[in-house]
Amino acid sequence: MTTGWTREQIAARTAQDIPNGSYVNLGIGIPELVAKFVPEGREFIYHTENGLLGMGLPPSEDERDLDLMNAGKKYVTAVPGAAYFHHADSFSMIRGGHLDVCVLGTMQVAANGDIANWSTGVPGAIPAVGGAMDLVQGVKQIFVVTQHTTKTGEPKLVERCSYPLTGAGVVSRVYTNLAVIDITPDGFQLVDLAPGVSFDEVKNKTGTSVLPPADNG
Amino acid sequence: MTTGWTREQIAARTAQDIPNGSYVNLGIGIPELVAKFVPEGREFIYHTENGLLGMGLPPSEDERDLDLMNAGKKYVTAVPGAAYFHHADSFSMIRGGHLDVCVLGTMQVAANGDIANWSTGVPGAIPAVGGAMDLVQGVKQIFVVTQHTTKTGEPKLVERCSYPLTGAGVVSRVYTNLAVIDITPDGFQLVDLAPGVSFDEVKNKTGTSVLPPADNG
Amino acid sequence: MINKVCPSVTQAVADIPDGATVMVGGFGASGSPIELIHALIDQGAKNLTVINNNTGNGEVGLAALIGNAQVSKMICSFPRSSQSRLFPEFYKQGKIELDLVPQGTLAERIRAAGAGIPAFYTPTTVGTVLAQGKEQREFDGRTYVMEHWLKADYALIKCEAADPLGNLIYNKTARNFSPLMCMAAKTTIVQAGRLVERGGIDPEHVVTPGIFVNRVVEVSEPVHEDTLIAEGRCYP
Amino acid sequence: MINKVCPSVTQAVADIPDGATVMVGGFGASGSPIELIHALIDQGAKNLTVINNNTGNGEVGLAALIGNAQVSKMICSFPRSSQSRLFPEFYKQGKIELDLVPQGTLAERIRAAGAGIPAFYTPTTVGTVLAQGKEQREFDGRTYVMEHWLKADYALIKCEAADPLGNLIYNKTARNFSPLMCMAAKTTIVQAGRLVERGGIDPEHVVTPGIFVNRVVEVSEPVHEDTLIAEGRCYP
Repeated sequence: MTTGWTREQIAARTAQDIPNGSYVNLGIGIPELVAKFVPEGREFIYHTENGLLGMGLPPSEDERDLDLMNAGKKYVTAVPGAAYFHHADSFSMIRGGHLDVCVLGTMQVAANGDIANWSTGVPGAIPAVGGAMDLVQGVKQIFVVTQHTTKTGEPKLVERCSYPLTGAGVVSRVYTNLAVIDITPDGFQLVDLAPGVSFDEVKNKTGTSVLPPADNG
Repeated sequence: MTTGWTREQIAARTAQDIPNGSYVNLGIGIPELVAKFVPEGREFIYHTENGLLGMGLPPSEDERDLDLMNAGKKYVTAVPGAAYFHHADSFSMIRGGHLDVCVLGTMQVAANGDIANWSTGVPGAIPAVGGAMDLVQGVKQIFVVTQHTTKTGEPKLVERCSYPLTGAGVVSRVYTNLAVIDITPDGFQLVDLAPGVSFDEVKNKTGTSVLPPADNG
Repeated sequence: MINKVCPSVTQAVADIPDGATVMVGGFGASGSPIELIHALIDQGAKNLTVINNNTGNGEVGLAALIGNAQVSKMICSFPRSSQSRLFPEFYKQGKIELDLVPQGTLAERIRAAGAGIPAFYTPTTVGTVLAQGKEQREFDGRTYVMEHWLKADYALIKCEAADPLGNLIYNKTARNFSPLMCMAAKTTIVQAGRLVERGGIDPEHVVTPGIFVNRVVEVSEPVHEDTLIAEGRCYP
Repeated sequence: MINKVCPSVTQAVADIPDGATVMVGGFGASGSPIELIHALIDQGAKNLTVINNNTGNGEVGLAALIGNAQVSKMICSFPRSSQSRLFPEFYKQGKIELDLVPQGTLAERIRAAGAGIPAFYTPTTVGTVLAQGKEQREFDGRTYVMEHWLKADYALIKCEAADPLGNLIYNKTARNFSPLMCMAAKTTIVQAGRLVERGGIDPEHVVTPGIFVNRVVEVSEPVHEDTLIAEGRCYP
């Protein structure tokens, strides 16, 4: 039985929380799909670390320029009103707090907002960090999108990360196939449930406690 | 009786010591005249702090652009091959050690290479430093051009500066109306005498000892 | 669609409160956003801290803002100039505070604010009175001074052309501090000589990307400080 | 007249000695100066420290330089990629050292070297293993890590067009680290897709001013790493 959101639906749900006019950096994987689900009447401007603000869709074969790629090294296009710049300017946008939202995938996210998405810490593995540690420290809001559990059913939302951290206390909100969950000073707190998913299921599949939704009445 | 070099001759003598292809920043006053005396077969590229590499001559009335000025706020032109940039890039050129020569006027220069050219330290005077402290720390060679003494006959080449310093131990060589003098670990050392000037006159008009020229035999 | 265009300089500066820190682009007359400054004079915010390389000339633009007793503190590298009269007058009367910062340090501190760098080291001012009281430290055998970022609430900027996203290009040496100030202010307000359509600036030629800009007003024939002074003009 | 044009890539890289630190422009395949790297392979300098965001792909360009056992240390942010085979092989055999630097810190450290800033503070890596052993400090209640400048003896750079003074423009995201590396290396060597006459680049559009460039070689139809890999090419 399938319950909850698909990858596309997670992305669409995430896009709902991004205000019009936001400057957005999308990580690889589900985060990339967010660009497909921009709500009616809104526009986001996409930043890619390698020096482009105003990233557009992948090019057709004809319009491909081998020098125009995104941070994931895939060919992209530039929208009207785009700008190119060098890496120090690009990371000034990130580290100077100018980007509004960064949407990232993860291996683990903790109830205190810690995120671990760059290394399993396995000895001998080749570490590779890219711009992840810059993004989580610099962007105003860090949204994590992820399956609620690993393929083997282990929780990815945990009390404390066991993998090496990308950043400590940096995540605002988590979007999974089961739910939307805020990081609050008191830990995880439910915002939304995916269709057909119960709060109990979310609690069972989370590695630590999850608070019920805030009473906004 | 006039002895020694005119302002123009001081500038011309200074220009002789600047190698072909140098990136040069010229201060206000006699330093500006250096640009008139570039030796045959050489080319210097002029930098102005306010964001231009490849500064050219003052414009005619017709070609004047009110937005194109030098650090002294005089209208200038740009030569073919010039580049405009912002202030952080401009001072990266200065502070990153990319400029070869800076020619500055001064109030005092000391035997240890200290220079004082920004403030008399008089209480109540409005201090103004501009880019002088950046230039003296960043440019590879600091040449000072100055009259040997003040209008009232006091030495400007001194044992230690009495005015507040612009920079400590930064000057390479001093060009005056009487002589060219190096700053060495042992203090001032004569390089050249202006026509009709004796070493004794130079010594008498200098506020501390001056060594005879190095024996290059 | 994103559109940062604001209909008038009056509206563009309307929310600047008393006590704000305001960066003003320009180096002397070149790049000075005269119309925005005059709108700020009309608006009347007081007790401002202003960051600019200089302190204005004659009785227009930045000098007029000082003359109108709206500025309680100037942060600049060169407060004297041949036609600067109002700042010296206010300074000598103790009506305005001065924080003197070397030009390169001023530029780098502003850039640091925009780039998220709270502090950095520079050799500039080492051995001088301007280094007194500052932390010093050796790297590779040379002494450096620690300098902090310099942020602002607002930046008032003049550019040659802008698009509705806030992408900017400048004219010649009118560029100077402006791209840095755009990065360092919470709210960046730009007067553009030309407003072009989106895509009207080649992405390779953009100097200030729109992410650093909040409001754009077209001022299609901007006055120039030098011209106003030559004409003996005063503001208001 | 100043003329930085060099007749061949062979001559341009001839003096790079064993043990040199070499910055290589490019982000993945985009902006990678393949012809200069291949000339360096032909030249044979050993024991190089190479600074690049990645570690090359396939068996051409930077990967081939590593494969030719000329690189003893890589400083980079992302040494893994889908088509990176040679670096992992050398790394696992202990034949090459890795200094992993976050991408923004890498860019800023290179810029700092060019700007004369020996050290600066950044929040990047705070709370992670990459901050271990680094000096940390609080500013305005937040913790930052101190990072040092990163200099090089040489930079190998690819650009779209250059003039004889070394003024450069780039193509799209091929710009990436290159303008920073031009500032940070003692000797900057550039391969330009087009050599234009002096004045052939609008002064408003220059990205790298010539002061940061030492040698320019025209490589008018540069190969692209992605194309070479798609064709299954190896170098030498």
